[in-house]
Amino acid sequence: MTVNVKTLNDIIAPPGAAASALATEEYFVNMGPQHPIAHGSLRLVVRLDGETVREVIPVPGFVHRGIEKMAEHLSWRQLIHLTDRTDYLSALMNNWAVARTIEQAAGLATNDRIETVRTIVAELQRLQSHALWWGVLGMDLGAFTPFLYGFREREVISEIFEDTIGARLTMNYIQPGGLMYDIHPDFAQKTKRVLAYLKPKIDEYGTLLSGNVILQERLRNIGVLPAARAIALGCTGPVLRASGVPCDLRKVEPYGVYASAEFDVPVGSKGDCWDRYCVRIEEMRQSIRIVEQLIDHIPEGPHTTVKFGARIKVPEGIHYGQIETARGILGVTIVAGGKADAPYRLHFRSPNFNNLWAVTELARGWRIADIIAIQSTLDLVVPDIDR
Amino acid sequence: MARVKLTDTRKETRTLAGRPVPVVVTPRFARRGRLAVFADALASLLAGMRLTFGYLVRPSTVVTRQYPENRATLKLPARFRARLRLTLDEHGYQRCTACRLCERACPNASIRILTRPGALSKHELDRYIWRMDSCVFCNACVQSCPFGALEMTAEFEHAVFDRRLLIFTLNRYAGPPASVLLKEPDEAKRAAAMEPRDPYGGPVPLNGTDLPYLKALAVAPRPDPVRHAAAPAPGGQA
Amino acid sequence: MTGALAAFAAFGAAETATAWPVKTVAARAAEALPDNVWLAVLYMALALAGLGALVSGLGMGLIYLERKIAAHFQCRLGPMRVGPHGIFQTVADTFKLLFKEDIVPARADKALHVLAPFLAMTSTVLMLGVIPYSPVLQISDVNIGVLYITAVSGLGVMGILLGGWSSYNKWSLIGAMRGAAQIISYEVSATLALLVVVMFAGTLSLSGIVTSQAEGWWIWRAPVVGGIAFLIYLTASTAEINRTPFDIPEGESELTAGFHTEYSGLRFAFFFLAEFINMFVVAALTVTLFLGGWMPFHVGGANAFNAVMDLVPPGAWFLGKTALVVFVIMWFRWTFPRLRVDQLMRLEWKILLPIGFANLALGALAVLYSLYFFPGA
Amino acid sequence: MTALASGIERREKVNRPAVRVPAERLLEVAARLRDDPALAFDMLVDHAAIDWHAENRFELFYHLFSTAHGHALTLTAFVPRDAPVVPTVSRIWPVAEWQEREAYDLMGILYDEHPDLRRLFLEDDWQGFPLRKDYRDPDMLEFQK
Amino acid sequence: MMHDAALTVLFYAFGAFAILCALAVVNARRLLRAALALMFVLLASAGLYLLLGAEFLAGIQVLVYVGGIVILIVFAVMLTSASDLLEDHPSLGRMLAGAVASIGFLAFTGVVFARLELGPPAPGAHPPDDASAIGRKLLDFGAEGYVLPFELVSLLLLAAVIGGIVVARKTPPRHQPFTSGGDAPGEADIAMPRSQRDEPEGPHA
Amino acid sequence: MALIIDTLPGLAEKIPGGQVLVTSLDWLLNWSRANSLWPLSFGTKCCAIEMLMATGASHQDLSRFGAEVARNTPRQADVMVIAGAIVKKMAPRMRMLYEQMAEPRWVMATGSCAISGGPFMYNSYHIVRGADEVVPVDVYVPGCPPRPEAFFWGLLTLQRMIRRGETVRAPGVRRKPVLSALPQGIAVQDIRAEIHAALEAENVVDVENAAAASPWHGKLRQWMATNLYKP
Repeated sequence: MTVNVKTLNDIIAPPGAAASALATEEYFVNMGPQHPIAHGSLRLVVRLDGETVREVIPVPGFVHRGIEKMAEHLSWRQLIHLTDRTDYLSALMNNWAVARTIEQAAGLATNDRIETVRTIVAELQRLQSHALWWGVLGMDLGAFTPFLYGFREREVISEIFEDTIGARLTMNYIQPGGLMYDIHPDFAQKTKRVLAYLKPKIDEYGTLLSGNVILQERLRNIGVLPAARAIALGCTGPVLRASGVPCDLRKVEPYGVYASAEFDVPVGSKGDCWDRYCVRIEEMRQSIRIVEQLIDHIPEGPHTTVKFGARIKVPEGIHYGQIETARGILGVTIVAGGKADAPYRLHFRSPNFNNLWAVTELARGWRIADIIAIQSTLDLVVPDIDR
Repeated sequence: MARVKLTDTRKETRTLAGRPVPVVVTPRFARRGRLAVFADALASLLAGMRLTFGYLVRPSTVVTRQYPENRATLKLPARFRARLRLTLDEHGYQRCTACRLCERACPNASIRILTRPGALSKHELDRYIWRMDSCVFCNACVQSCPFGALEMTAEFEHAVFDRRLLIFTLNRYAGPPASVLLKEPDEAKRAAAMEPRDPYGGPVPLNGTDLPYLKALAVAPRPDPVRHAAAPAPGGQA
Repeated sequence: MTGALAAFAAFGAAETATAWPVKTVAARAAEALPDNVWLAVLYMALALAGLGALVSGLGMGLIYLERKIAAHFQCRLGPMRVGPHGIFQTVADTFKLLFKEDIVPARADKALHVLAPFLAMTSTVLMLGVIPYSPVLQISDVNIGVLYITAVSGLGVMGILLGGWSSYNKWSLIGAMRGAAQIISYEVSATLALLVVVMFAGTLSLSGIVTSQAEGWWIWRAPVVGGIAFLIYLTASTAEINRTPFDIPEGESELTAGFHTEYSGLRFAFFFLAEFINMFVVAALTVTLFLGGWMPFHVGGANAFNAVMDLVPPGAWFLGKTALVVFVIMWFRWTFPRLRVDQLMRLEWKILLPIGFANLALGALAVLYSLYFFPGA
Repeated sequence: MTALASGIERREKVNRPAVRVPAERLLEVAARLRDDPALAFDMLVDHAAIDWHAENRFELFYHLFSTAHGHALTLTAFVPRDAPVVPTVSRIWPVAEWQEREAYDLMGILYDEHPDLRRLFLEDDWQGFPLRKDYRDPDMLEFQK
Repeated sequence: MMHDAALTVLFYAFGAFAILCALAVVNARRLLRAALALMFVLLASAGLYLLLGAEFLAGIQVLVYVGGIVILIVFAVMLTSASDLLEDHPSLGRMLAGAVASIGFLAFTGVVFARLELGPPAPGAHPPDDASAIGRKLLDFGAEGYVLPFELVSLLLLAAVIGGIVVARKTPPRHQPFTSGGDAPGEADIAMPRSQRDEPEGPHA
Repeated sequence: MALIIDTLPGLAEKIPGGQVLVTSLDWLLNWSRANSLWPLSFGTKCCAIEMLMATGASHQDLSRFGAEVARNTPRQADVMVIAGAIVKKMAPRMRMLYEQMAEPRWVMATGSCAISGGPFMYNSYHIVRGADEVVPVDVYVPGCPPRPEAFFWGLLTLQRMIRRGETVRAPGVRRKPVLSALPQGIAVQDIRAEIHAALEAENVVDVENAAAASPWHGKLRQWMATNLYKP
């Protein structure tokens, strides 16, 4: 039995390929690792025929830091900070995914206040993440102004986080058994103010970008991902929902206080870039709806149920937990050895990792410019892919 | 305005995994005449231009905070984490007892506590070394401290030309904590026990590897690195 | 083919009697030449110096303006820290680029790489020379002005093509090919729109076209035709100067920086400057052709009204109108996303070109049957 | 689960339904899991490997999910450490192609008949598989609490 | 006086530049440089036309030859290959053949020029130099007019354009923007979620 | 332009008043460079959001410094803003980008990851512990990630450095503040008082004045004369 292991060169420059410059119509270009299209640092090797894409070979790993290996050396509490640095745009949701898995495994209980606050900050972050995505999509498609509008909204939400959490990006806020701090006294009031500010802004997005004929033509019918294919490729989150599958963990296996909140799952009908765009815009509205329902009813209680110094005992075994982040299902597999205050093995099922590979299918046959539309609507965060 | 309005959503209930899931189906494009499409296209462009123009002519929409100019009035959130400090009590004595809980809580060894035998106590703080260059500002040290000796402050202006300057000695003096000092009634003895420390004191490392104090932490390369031997070579191994 | 069309447009051209004292610098120099050679030389030197000052001043001014306007579109302030409100920002940028290392990639075609930015710049500067800024401020009034403009703007393409090709970089090459294809395509539409005005004015000379608008600007004097031609010209020339939404040759998110990816320092500055001055040229041409150039807003016969309008000097009219068009082009850029390359081509060949042809035919009919305002003038 | 043939047993200590299959029967079981309409595990949520160094074997786990029924299952299989070869399931779940590449890259699991078995994150000439417990890297600073 | 002297200097300058660039066209080893040199030849001859007072011709020369033909050549060169396209050193036979051909051509031109009588044009035979006169001639139906050749040429060009489109068109475009169609009905069916199917509930995790 | 900078000053200094000319040229050079720092966005990770995007966004507005012209091609960039972790796979690419930048070029390392490897300093097999192992870094902006304001502070620091920096008399020689210029042999503690004072004052060590006021004046002068302005 022989297993053939290849290298990238076998694909790009297979031995024996014609070396003649005049004989080839197709050529390779490198998008990335430092290319404006590569949000972060992803390398796309693109085989082109003129402007038409023949093949896309993603080469990740330019921010591979070995987080899974590092986690094996860190205690249950310490490894939370690593999750901030995978999908940094949904850091709180990542925190929550790991914290929740540890809580489930170790049998730690939380209270309603903790869960409500977690839900609120997670939804705020989803809003923030989508606002940023919207702006970056605009920039990718050549409109710089939406980028700044998107960031303007992000900044407004960041202010809430700065007050309560004390950080803008790498939160480390949701910890096993509780929260790092209790919410800031102004939290509810400020959040309501921000929501009131955001609602008309989302309509503005419609005027500026969504309604724009150029954007619509750049997105409509581009990169169609049928539902069956999306499932087979393991896509989750807005990408899967845009294909028409209402798969949202917040509904399918509700965590936090999502069960008590009333909201709809936005789904698309075709699975093209336009649907992915609309689903995210609609998700922003739904997030606002969720937060509005919860913000006035944060129950009283302590902000943590486990003392910081207390040792968390996770029983031996494989523990899997998952959460719906802004980009899809983040699954955390914890393999506990039983005794040590550290995981024996930690594995992240990152939503971006699976969504990335849809590029290879979606971009084929389109133009260079469409890769950008496709990649932008997949909303990839590269450090989450690389881990 | 355009061929599709984002608010034209349709509510439905679908089932997934045996549960009803209320969904909003996002809008698709309507079939329109060629001329209507053209008119819509123009209208959509104009609508966008109107929006941006509205921002241009309303200076009140400018949200920029002018940082270096607004330094005097800049108010940062109290919880913002940008610099670690050792707190002092009301007498100006440090609270840190050199118990090393923070050192243990730190996920990437950015804190190193050096102790020495003291005159008033068996064991007292010599240097509290904090590596700002590698700190992740996760607040674990502050949370772990049972004495409230640590705090994160929002000072953020620390840009330097040399990385070595990001390694601080946090304690103002080497010596026992307030709890011990206050037991000693003699002022002179107290003062003698407090040897001043400078933030930039001590030789500082460039790379994390050549800091003598930190050597104990870094279990540097094992004697026989098996990296090249044990792994099966990539390519055609059974 | 466009040349033949121009000939067609020139058909029926008549000497336009002008009430305005148009006197170009070249004309003064020619006048002075037999008597006083040095005066002629002085005139030419002044013209050249003026052109140089115009290029640098305009370039820096426009870049500063663009940055400020962009900033305010986006709820921010723009350059603030170099001089009051950052007015010296582009000065700093210019000197920085001047003192920066010029890199020619090792495998580049050195001669062409060096030449390309100058070609791009030359075509722009050549165009500045024939624009009538005011009745007395025009360097040379070529009697085939419109044809000259069309011909010279074609040279700029060579700059882009050679710059992209000589860089030995795939992104540059793709950008250059895109740019050339785009510019050549849109030139057709732009020319078609130009021809409408040439037909109405009955002259190819730019100052002739301006004076032909003494009774009213072509955009409204030639009822629908003028408006459509104006829109086509604005769109097509925005595409010709590679501005968003047509900035495909340097589409930042796709091609890193397009044809000038490998350019640095002074030579990059030339491309950069050429882009902005091109914007001015396009705006100035739009104004000259459709909005009356330096001609105040006149309504044929309404002499009292016209007299009031004449109080504002023609140079100010020209500047004001040009600034407006420049602003509109900037406005486009800071509002719209970028088109895809095939959509761009489709827009040109399937939408603008047919409309342009139909418009030209309509215009011909209008000229033939004098179906425009104040035909007697 | 009991309907499947022998050799398949319950994997204990997993917080969701889990079965262990012999590595050589992996493909057959996987195909059945996907195609059986009552099971219909159409999504491979996650796949990775655990290095049980002390026991000298790797454990591969496959988290499955059925979007039709909403049920989940974890499939695990042991492979010996010195010959970590398993059949690829990338023909059953296309996403496995990349998840397996990751497992190859970091853990050194070799997937038989994998269409494109390459390093994923690390450079092609990287030596060793870093997630293995006995991996040592001379550049790596280690500290253990 | 000054004027004429300046014109003479300019004439020789343009002429010399044209000849130099023409030499560069045949001698350049890179095709693209040759194309560029060709562009300068054409520009220099446009300059000569200007000196002769034929402004319209000069304009058309630049527009058509520089703006059209040269760019076409450059396009063709670039599309053939992205490499730097060095010409081979010609073989001896080719060089000989080239020498014979050019000497023959030179002799022929010499003979032709020797027979011509060069001198100032006759007063009546001056070609029309302003655009409107050219326009009139082009669209003149009379014996002096060129309307037939003009129309023939435009037909020819049209045929060439259509032929070019036919040759260049490879595949029909997949996506038609700016069309009236919405999403075709039934397309959404492809994306019918599997969860929509009525299937018995399975065991839960 | 190499001509202007390399040859001209030598000639100009000889003519009467040449000194003034060269000095004002120095001033112009450094002023224009300091005020026109076009960043090359080298963002790999979270810091990219804060350093390269949030700073440019409306609330912070990098364009106030004239630095919003983010170039995607290294040829046109002046300062490489390294935002995020550098791993072994990226390091050669980063070096290449740095080498493709046109002189004069500066590098800012922002955030713990770029400064030292930060969160991934230990136990990571793929991290490069500090961008300065790959490219020379001029300014370090600590934080994880730093606030956008902290980035501005870093930018101001860099600007101050540039203003005092280059001179046409010695092209290519960068005048850096004392600490960077210190040889490895001199322990920091030896001059910590001076450094401390200077840091308190404006976070920049003024080469001339700080050295002149210190007992280390002679030693430092000598060292600078031998090392810094070496032809």
